[in-house]
Amino acid sequence: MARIGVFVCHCGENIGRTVDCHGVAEACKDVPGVVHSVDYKYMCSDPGQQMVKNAIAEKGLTGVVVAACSPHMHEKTFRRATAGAGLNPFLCEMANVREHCSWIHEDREKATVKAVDITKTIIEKVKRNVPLNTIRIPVTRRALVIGGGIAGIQAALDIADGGREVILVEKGPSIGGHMSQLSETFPTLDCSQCILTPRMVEVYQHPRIKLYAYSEVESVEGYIGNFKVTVRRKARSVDEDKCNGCGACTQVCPNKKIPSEFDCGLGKRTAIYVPFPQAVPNLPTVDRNKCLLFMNRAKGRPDTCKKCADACAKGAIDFDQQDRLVTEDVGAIVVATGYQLYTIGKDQPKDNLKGYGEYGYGTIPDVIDGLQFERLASASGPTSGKILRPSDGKEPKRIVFLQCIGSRDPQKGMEYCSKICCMYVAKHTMLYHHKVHDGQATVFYMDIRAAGKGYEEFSRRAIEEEGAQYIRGRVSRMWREGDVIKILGFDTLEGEPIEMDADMVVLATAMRPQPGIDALAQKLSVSYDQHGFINEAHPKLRPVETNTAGIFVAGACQAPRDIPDAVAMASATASKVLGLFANEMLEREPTVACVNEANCAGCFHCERVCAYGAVEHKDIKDRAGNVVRVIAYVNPGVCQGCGTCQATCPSKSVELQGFTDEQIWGEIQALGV
Amino acid sequence: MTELRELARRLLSEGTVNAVLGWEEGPRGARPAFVTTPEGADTLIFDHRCVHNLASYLSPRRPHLKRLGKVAMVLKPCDARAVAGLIRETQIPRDKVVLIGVRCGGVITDPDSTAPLTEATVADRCRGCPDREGHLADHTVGTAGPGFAGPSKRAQKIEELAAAPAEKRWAFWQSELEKCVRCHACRQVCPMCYCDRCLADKTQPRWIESSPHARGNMAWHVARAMHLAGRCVDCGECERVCPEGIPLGLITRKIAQVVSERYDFRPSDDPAVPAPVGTYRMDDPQEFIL
Amino acid sequence: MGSHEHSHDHSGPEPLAARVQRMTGLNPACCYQCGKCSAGCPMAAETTLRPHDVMRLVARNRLDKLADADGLWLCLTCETCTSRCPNGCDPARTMDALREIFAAGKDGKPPKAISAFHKSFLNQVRNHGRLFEMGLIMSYKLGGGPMFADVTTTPSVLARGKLGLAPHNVKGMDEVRRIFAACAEEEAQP
Amino acid sequence: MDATTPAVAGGFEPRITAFVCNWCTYTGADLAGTSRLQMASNVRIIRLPCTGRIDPMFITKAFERGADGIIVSGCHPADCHYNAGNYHARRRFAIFRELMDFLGVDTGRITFSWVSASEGGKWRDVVNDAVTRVRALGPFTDYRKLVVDPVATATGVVPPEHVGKEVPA
Repeated sequence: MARIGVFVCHCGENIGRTVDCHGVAEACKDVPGVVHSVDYKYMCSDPGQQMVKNAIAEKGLTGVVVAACSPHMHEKTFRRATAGAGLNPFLCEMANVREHCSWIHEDREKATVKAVDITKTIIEKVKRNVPLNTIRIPVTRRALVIGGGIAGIQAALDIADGGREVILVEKGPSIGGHMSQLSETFPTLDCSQCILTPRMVEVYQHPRIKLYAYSEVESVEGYIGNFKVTVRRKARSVDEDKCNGCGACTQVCPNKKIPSEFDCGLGKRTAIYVPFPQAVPNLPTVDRNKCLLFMNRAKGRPDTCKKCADACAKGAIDFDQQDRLVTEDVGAIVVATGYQLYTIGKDQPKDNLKGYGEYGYGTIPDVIDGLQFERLASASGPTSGKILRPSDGKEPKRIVFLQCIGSRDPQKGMEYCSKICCMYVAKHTMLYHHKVHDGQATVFYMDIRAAGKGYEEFSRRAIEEEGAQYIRGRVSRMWREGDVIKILGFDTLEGEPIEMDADMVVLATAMRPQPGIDALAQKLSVSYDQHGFINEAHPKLRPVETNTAGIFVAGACQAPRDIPDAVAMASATASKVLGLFANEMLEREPTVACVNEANCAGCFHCERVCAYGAVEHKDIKDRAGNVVRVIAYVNPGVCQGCGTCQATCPSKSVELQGFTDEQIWGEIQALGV
Repeated sequence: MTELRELARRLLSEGTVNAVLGWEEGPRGARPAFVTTPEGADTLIFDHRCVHNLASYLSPRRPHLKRLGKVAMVLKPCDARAVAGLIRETQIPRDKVVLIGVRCGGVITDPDSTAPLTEATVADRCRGCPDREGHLADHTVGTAGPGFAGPSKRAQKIEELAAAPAEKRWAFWQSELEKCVRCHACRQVCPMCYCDRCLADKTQPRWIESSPHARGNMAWHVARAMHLAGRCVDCGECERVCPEGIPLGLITRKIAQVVSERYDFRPSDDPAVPAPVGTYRMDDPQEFIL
Repeated sequence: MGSHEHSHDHSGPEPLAARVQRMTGLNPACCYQCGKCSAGCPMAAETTLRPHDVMRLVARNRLDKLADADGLWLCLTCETCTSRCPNGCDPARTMDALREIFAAGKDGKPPKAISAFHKSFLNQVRNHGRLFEMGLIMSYKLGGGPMFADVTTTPSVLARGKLGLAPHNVKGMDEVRRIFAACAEEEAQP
Repeated sequence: MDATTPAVAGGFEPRITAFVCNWCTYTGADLAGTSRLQMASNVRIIRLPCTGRIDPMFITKAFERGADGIIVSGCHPADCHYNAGNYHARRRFAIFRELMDFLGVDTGRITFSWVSASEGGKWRDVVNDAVTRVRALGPFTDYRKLVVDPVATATGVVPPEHVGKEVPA
């Protein structure tokens, strides 16, 4: 038989003014199972908590109801007090008669009636509470970082410097990400590679970082503290242990006309290649789609070209190398897969994007995107840092930048702002004016969003001191006449259409998450928005956590981010990971689902609705060891306690602890006439 | 029919299966049959009186078949949806059953009827049914009639009810549901109701009062409708077996309409197609939410 | 970093913004079109070009559009715009510079009546060291001002002695002449 | 006065049971409290972790127990603390609502809303709207009348001692 104690708090005047607290305590005395019901001015005070503890000891309470403020306020306080008196803390619940009653009603009579109702529902709930124990799970104190751009590099270094091992997985042949492609960085105009490459080398040399470049995450199993990750190490066709990075192989490769990904198609590379001189690891990779030997093999012809293998003094070229799968145990995962630009070319239909035919991207050679401009401006780029237009290699004297291409455009692109374009366009105009002294840069913009330290000053400098012409308005159409690009726009400040000529046009295209982010997110059971950006657990208060415990997010895979943002997020994930790794075991609230094995029919509706992949299949065997039934099992380490499974279960064979059907039923009964 | 019998005989004599589940002629019309010998295959029939959904025999709640070993089942196109549902919901492994599809042009309502299959006698669920054969089947036999296009009487009744004021609908359903004796035949016959222990039998807490009175009846039929939402294969068995003649098909059909209109979903005979309840789209309509 | 000289187009005439910057020492590119100047301008409701419009047109090298507009000439030079500007743009000084450019006559002319008024006004000051209203009226109307406007009010104004018939020169006419000479000399310099 | 009956000074006061999620609507209702937003006192909140946890059975049971109206409220789309509980609830209750309508229950009695943790004002409006609407619809005696006595149900005559009484065992 339940022995419930009810403690009604006046909260000074806060509750007492509109609720007859003594009356509530008296009314609750008549509820079956209530053996103790009192009111007090401040239940959360030390004497108030002592009242609870004393009553538990003296009256042998089996449950505690504190009618006071919101459980979000003081549930922890009173559960601690309850535990202090030797009663299981989960036998204590709060009835919210302040936020949900005294503060929102003026009529004392009505408020008192409601307070009694509220308290009675919780009394009925607590009668059906059972003791629960905090869940303790062991933690593997190693982290996986997915993505080797600046965010991934920063996260890996911070975690490794914090004393924990890190596996860094990078899809491409080298780490460095988009930042390695940039010329200078806003708002300081320091050289991107100069600040990045030391960090890349640090990653490579760090004793606690294991770098898997040219690798991808194949599958992820497990849960917070206990992930098992399979990584596909794609075949480079080069033996990493033998290669000394001399580069002789790339010199002799006959196929030299392959558009370089690193140079955004503006430069060329060979079929066996190192993407850029500072690549880490400094290993060549054979592009099997472009290598003559592999192209011949695909057609069933014998191997002819082996020039790279012949040139290699170390015998490191291995045309028969296969992909390898390696498995790693980790306790936490940082997702830092970065971004791609809205490509205005032919691959749009796949993504349901309509593209921008009106700008002639892909047909007019001198219409390029922001990253291509970075490569033109970069000293390591295809033009050695000279601004030369792709069509005829001439220096453009009139250059036009279009902002918000694909951004803030729900019709053809993304409704969001890509955040970095205002700044990098301002930077581009400066780089251009520094390099082409008699040139004129013009920018079409909608707003200038320069929110960041030194950002507004930077963009004003581009206009006020460096002479960039800013025209507010979007461009309607561009076409080519001779070697001139005609631009039709509108100057909304002057209220007039504008027709102007340009020698080159740079489109500041929208930032989008990397292709394949959805597949990765599904492997990780983390949610992503309609654009594919990974959802954070809370936009304000948990910005680098995902809703899946133990998985964190950094950089532009979460939303458009610039370098300072990405680095700050990465360091934040590192602090979260190191916090998680501070103890060998981690503790979780026991609000998790639990399957009634006798009743479960094994329909796995629960599995379908579980957003966390917490439901597993469990074999029920007879004495001979034959599987007689397969039923659901909820892994308490993974379950987050939403209870969707229970509402979905047709036979109610899964129960959410702390919110069982019995408890809810009790509450509904209590409200009955 | 010869084709069906020959196939069944072959499967049994070759030992591919230990039993064939189909229909035979019984004293009161067509009835389900378990055939375990090659000779027995000659008793198998299939015609417009074979209304029973045999898929419910595959449900793990009915272990009879399982004890016989591997079985073959004769399958109407509509029954294929039920089998697909059981596969989808992990109740039977696909490789544990051989499916003999029969081409179908509609059935009548009562297996004991001698009436021919006509526009007047055809079961309401067959009106407008586009499926002449089940895609899930391993073998497909027979020939199909053209099917029936005529207007569905249930759909008309649903429209009529929808047009009436809420009090009229309430009165209609109260008068129907008060007849329910809670025999649970609707549950027993339903191929998609396979829980070992039904919610209606649970006592802690008792969401659904078990004795036959208006309140418990309401709760039961609401629960049943919700559990079948997006899962009901419209085999019509619940309504056929109801001893009180409650038009249960109206409820399941109504829910199927809702699911079809809101989520563009029709019960599929492809086990890989997920049911609409248990999945979602971020842009699902939510006009009813403030 | 000081003002960074840009002459982007060597072949064509000097851009207006550069010209204004040379005349005023102010950078028209500093205007970020917040409109606070026009919000405070007492003449904003009367003109088609408000101070921020003028700033924008200077930055965009739109001499043509500025030449057609009345705003420059209706400006009272009260300098509210300048005192309000958050970015130190000084629209009042900019408009002064533009008036100078147009008054010079090469890039378009001020509206006839306004020009006549300005000239008459300055002539009065040049000749008398102060304003001689009757002289101003005569000179303005003969120079192109609206001939018969306000004529009907003249008798009553005269009757109450509000309009002197003869000019009164100030004492320091020599100084006035020297000021005008100095200005003319400065203007003559390239 | 029976403390569990809402005050009935001058007319019918509806009893409304609200099933709300812990993270958005419950917190939004907390915010309404801390902001001292005054609202009708007819609503009793039952806190659940997520709208995904809310079973249609809760609603039928609440009606059986005498509720005149129901509110179900949770996180806006894409805001669910548990990623997708609200999406599952949205489908479940879209169907449930149509079923109720088909069975003749006035859907004005069942309110669904998304109220975020920052929408204290919206919660007040949802509460006041629901109370006004249900007050206009009157007491939900139709459902409460569904009693255990088969004679009463068959004849439609409900013995007064049965009205609103618990089912005898």
